[in-house]
Amino acid sequence: MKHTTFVQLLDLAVGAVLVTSFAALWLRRLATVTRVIAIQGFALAGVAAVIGVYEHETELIAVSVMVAVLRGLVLPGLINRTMRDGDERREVESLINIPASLLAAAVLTLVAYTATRSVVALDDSAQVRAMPLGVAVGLIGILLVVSRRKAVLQIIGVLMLDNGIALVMFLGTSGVPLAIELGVASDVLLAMFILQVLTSRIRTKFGGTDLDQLRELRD
Amino acid sequence: MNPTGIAVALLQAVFVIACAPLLVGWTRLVRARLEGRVGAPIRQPWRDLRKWFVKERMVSEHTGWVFALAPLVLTGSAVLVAALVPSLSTSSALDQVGDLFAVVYLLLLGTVALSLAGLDAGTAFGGMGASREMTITAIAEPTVLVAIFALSVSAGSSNLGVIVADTLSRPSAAASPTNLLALAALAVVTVAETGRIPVDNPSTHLELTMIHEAMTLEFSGPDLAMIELAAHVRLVVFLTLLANLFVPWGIATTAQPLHLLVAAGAVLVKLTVLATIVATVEVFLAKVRLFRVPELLAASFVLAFLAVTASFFLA
Amino acid sequence: MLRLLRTILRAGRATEPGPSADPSLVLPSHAGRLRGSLQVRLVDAGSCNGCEAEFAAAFGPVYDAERFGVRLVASPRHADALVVTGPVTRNMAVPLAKTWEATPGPKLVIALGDCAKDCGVFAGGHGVHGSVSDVVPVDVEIPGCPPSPDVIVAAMRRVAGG
Amino acid sequence: MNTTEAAFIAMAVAASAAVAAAIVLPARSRVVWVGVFTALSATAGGVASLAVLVGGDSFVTVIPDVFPLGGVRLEFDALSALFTFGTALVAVPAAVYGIGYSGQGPSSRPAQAAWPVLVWSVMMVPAAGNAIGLIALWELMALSSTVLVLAEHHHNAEARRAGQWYVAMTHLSLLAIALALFILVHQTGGESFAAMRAGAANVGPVAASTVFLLALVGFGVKAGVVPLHVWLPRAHPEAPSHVSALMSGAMVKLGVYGLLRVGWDLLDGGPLWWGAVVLTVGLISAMFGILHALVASDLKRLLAYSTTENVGLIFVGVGAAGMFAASDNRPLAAVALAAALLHVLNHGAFKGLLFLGAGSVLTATGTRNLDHMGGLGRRMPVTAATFAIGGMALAALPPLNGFVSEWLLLQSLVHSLPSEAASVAVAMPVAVAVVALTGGLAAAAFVKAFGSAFLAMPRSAEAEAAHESPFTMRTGMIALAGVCIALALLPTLLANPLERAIAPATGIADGAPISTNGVYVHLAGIQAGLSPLMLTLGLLIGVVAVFAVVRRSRARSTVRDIPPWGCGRTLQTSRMEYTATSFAEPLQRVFDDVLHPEIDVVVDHHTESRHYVESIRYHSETRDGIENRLYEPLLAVARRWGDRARSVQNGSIHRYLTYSLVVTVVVLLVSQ
Repeated sequence: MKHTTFVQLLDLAVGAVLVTSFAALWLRRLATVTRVIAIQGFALAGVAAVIGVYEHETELIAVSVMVAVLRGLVLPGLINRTMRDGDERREVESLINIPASLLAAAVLTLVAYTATRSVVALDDSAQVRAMPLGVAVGLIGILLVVSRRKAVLQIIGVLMLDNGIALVMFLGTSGVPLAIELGVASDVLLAMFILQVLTSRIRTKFGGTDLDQLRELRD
Repeated sequence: MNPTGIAVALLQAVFVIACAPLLVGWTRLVRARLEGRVGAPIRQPWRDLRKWFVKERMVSEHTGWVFALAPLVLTGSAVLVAALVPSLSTSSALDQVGDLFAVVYLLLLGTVALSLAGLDAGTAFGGMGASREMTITAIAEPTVLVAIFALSVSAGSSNLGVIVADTLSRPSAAASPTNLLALAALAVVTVAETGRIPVDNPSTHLELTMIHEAMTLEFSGPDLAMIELAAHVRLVVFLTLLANLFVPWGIATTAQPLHLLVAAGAVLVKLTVLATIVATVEVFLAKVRLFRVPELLAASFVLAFLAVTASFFLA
Repeated sequence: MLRLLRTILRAGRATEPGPSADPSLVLPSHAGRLRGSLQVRLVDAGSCNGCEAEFAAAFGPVYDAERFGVRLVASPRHADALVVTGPVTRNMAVPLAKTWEATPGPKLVIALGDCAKDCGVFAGGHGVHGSVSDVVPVDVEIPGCPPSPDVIVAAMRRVAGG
Repeated sequence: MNTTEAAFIAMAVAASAAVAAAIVLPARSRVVWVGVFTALSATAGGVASLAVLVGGDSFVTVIPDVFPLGGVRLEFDALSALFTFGTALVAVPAAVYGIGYSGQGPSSRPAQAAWPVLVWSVMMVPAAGNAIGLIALWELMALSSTVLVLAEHHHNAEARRAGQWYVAMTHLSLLAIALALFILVHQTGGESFAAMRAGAANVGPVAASTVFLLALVGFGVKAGVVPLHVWLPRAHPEAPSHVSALMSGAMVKLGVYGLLRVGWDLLDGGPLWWGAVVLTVGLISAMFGILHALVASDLKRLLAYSTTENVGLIFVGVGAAGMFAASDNRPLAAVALAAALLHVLNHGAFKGLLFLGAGSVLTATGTRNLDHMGGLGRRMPVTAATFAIGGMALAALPPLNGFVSEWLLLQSLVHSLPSEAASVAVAMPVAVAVVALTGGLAAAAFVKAFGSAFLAMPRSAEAEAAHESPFTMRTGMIALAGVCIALALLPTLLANPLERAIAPATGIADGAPISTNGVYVHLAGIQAGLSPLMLTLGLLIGVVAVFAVVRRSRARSTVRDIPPWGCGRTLQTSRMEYTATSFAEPLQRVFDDVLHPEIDVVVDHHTESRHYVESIRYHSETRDGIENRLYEPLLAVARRWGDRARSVQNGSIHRYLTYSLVVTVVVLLVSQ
C-alpha cells in the first residue's frame, strides 16, 4: 500500500469522523443522531484499519474490527434501546440554538489546532498532522454534553468524546496494544450501562429526561 | 530570726493592738469636740470591746464555717500586719519575712474574709456591703501598689525596714515630690480602705448607705468585738504606715529598751496628729456618693502614678 | 470650709452639765455587767415621732448622752438595749418580737414615753395591738409625752451604770 | 537508659494501655481503668520531668522515619521539663477525678479514648525536638481535645458551636506555627532545634521578626491571649470538667512554652519591641479577661475568662523579661522569667482545682449558673473547702501559691525603674497598675464565685438537693489542693529547678534569680525578701492567739439556728440574697464603658392600675467585646463572599459541564 494512498485514505477516514461530529451537532432528530454516531464509530475503525494495514500491524487490524463492532453496532444499539421505552418527543432540545452550536464547534476546532501546535511540530507524518482533529472531536463531544437538554444526547456526547480520544490514540501512537484497547472498550461499555440506567431512573422520577428538572434537588 | 527580733515584733503587735482602740476613741473625741459635744472618753472603745466579749454569740441558721472563721482570719491578719509594720523599730525579725506588698495583700485577705462572711449571712445588707467593699478595694488596689512602687524606687527595695532606713539616712528625700505625692495617694487610700467619711460613714444607721458596717450587721458578742478590734487595728496600721514611711524620725533602729520607749513616744505623737486630721476631715467633708468614689480613687491613682514618674525623671 | 471653722470656734462647747443617773429606776439583775458601755437600738413601734425627736435631742450637742458611754447602733445584734417608742401597732407586733429575739443577751427593753408604757392617747385605737409590755418584757419605763431629753439622758446614764 | 528515657517509655505504654482499655472494656469498668492508666502515664511524665529538673540529666533521642519526611526528634531539657511537670501536677488528680466524673458524664468510647491521648500529647509537646515533631504532637493534641470538647454535643448544641470555634481557631494557630517553623527551617537550614540554634545567627532581623510574630499569633491562640482568646470561654465550659481542668491548667501553657522556645531559645532573643509587644498583649489580656470573668455568672465561663487573665499575667512576666534582657538588665530578666514560670505551675494547680470544683458542683446541681446555686458549702463541704483554697490562690491571697508568684512578678516589675530605656520607664508603672487592678478584681471575682455558689441559702431546688460528689472526685480535688498548699509553702524548693528551667532561654537567662536558705526567698540583685512559710506561720499564730483570747472570755453561751437579722421581716427567703449578677453590678457599672453590658429591666404592672408593679425582671448580659467588634465583621465578610460564591452552584447540570469545558479549553491554551 503506497504512502500516498495511505495518506489519502487516512485523511478521508479522519475527515469522516470530524464531519459526523459536526452532523451530530446539527441534526434535530435523535434517531438520525444515533445513526451518525454509529457512522463515526465505523469511520474510527476505518482509521485504525488503514494505519494497521499500512504498518502491517495485524494486532491493530484486530483492534479496528473490535472498534467497528463496539462503537458502530453495540453502543448505538444501546442508545436506541434507551430511547425506545421513552414516549417523549424525539426532538433535540438544546440550550443554545443550532447555529450557535456549530459556531462553537468551529471555535473549539481552532482551539484544538492551537493547543496541539507544539505536538504537530514534532513530526510531520500524516497521522500526527491529523491529530488536532481528534482533539477537536473530543471537545465537540464535551460541547454536545454541555449544550443539550436530553440525557440521551449527553450519552452520545460522552461517546463522541471517547471516540475523539480513541482517534488521538490511534494517530498519536503507532497503534495501541490490544489489552489497552480492551480496557478502554470495557470502560466505555460500563459507562454506557450506567448512563442508560440513570436515564431510565430520571425518566421514572421526572417523567422526562430533561436535566433541568434536576434543579429542584438543590437545597 | 534572733530572739530579740521576735521580741520586738511581738512588742510592736501588742503596742499597736493596745493603742488602736484608744486612738479611735481619740478620733471620736476630737470629732465630738468639733461638733460642740463633750463626747465619750478615750477608753470608751475598750469598754465597748470588753462588754461585747461577754455578750451572747448569735449564729444564724444558714451560715457555715465561713461565718465562724472570718472574724478570726480578719483579726489574725490584722495582728500579723501590726507585727510586720515598723511602728517601734526597724530591727524586727519579720523584716525579711514580709514586705510592703505582703502587708497590702494581708489586708486584702482580711477584707475578702469579711466580705465572704457578709455574703454568708444571706441577708440583703450583707451582700450589698460585701459587693461595695470589694468594688472599692479592687479599685483602690492599683493606687496602693503604684504608691509602693514610687517609694521602693527611691529606696531601692520594697522592704519596710529599708524604706524607713533610706528616708532616715536622706532627710531631704522626705520632702521630695515622690514622697509627697505618694503620701497624698496613700492618704486617700487609707480613708477608702478603713471606711472613713468621704468614702463610707462608720457611724451611720441607714443600712443602704453602709459599706463596711453592712457586713458586720450579722455579728454579735465576741465575733463583733474581734471585727471592731480588727477595724481599729487596720486604721492604726494604715496611719503608722503613713507616719513611719514618710516621717520616720524617732523610730528605733536597734532593740534597746530606751530607743523603743522614745520610738513609742514619737509614734504616738505622730499617730495622734494623724488621728486628729482624720477626725477634722470627717467633720468638714460630707460622704461622697458611692459611684463618685471610683473617681476619687482614680484621682489618687493619678497622684501615685505621678509619684512614680517623678521618682524616675527627677531622681 | 472657713465659715464652718469660724462657727465652730465661736460656738465653743454647747453641752450643758448632764443630769445625774436617775436613782429611782430599778434594773434587772442581769443588767449589771454593762459598766459604762451601752449600745442602743431604737425601735419605732408606731410612735407619733414626738419621742423620736426628744430621743434624738438627747444625743445632740446640748444633752450629749454619748459622753456617758451610750451609742446608737444599726443592728439589734450589736445592741444591749432596745428603746421602743409608741404603742405597738398591729403591723409592728411581729417585727418588734423578731427584733427582741435578734438581740443577744444580756438585753434590756426601755419603753420610752407614755404610749409605750400604756398606749397613752392611742389606747383602744383600731390599729393598736397593745402596749410594749404585751409583746416583749419591758425593764425600764420612761414616762412623759414626750419625755424631755434630760429625763432620757438620766435614765440612759442609770442603765449604763455610769 | 537514664530515668528520663525509662519514664518516657512508661508514659507511652501507660497511655496506650488506657486507650486500649477505653476501646475494649464495657462502660462501667472502662472509666475506672482509663482513669488509672492515665494517672500512671501522667505520673511517669512527672517523674521524667523531675528527673530532669532536679536530677539535672537531659534526654535527646531520634525516632527515625516515623513520617515520610523524616524522624521525630525528642529533646527534653529543663524548660520543657518544667511545663511537663506542670501538666503532670494537674493531670494526675484530674485523671483520678475523671473516674468519678465520667461515671455520670461522658463515658462514651471516643471520649474515654481521647482523654489519655490528650494527656500524653500535652506532656509530649514540650519534649518535641524538631519542627515535624512539634507540629505532629500539636495536631494530635488539638484533635484529641476537639473530640473531648465535643464529647457532650448530642444533648448540648452549645458544645457543637464551641467545637466549631475551637477547631477553627486551633487550626489557625497550627497554620501560623507551621509557617513560622518552616521559615525558620528555611533560614537556618536545620530541621531539628539544635540545628536551628546553630544556624540562628544567619537569620536576618526581618525574617526573625516575622517568625516571632507568626509564633506569637500561633502560640497566642493556644494560650488564649486577648485578640485570639475567643474560643477559650466557649470551649472550656463545654468540655467535661476534668478535661477543661487539664486544658486550662496545662494545655494553655504550651502557648507560653512555644513562644519562649521559638522567641528566646531558637531565635536567641530579639530587639526591645518583642518584649514590649508581649507585655502589651499580656496587660490587655489580663485586664480584659478579669473584667469579663467578673460579670460572667456561668461558673466555668468565669474560670475560663480568668485563665485568659492569668495567661496575660504570664505574658507580662515573659514580656518584661524580654524587655529587660534587650536593655541588658539580665539579672532582673531572670527574675521576671522565674516569676512567669512559677506562675505557670501555680496557675496550673489552682485553676485545675477550681475547674474540678466547678465540675463537682455541676454534677451535684446540674447547673453552671451561679445565680441558681447557693448554700452548697453546707451540702458539699469538701468541694467548698477545696474551691476556697483554689479561689484564694486565684485571688493571690497570702497564704497560698498565687501570692508567691504575683509577689515575684511585682518585684521584677518594681525594680526595673532606674533603667535608661525610656520605653521601660513608661511601661513598668502601667504594668504595675494593671497587675494590681487585675489582682484586686480577681479577689472580687473569687468572693463572687465562692460567695454565690457555696454560701447562704440555696436559690434553686437543684441546689437544695445537692449532695457531696463521689470518693474519686473528692480525692482528686484534695490532692490538687495539697499541691497548691505545697507550692505555696515551699517555693524555696523550686529555686534551683527554676534556675535550670531558665537556662535554655538563652535570650534571657544568666545567673540564679532566686537564692534561698530553705525558709527565706532572696532575689539576686534586689533587696527583697519573702518567706511564705513564715508568713503562713505568723498568720496561724495570729489566728490561734485571737481564738484563744476569745474562747477564754466567752462566758455566755452561743445561740444557734435563729433567723438572720433582716429588719424584723416576717419571712427571710433566699430571694433576698445577693446573687452573682447583683454582686457584680457595681463593678459592671464602674467599667461599663469597657464592657458595654446589655441590661434590660422588664416591669409589668397590674392590669388594674399602673401604680402597682406585679413583677420586675432584671437581665444583664455582657457579650464578649472583642468578639462582636472584631470577629463578627470578619465573619460577615466571609459569609458575604460565601453567598456570592454559592451563586455559582445553581443546580443546573449544564452549567457545571460548561465549567469543565471552559477549564479544559483554558488548560489546553495555557499549557503551550
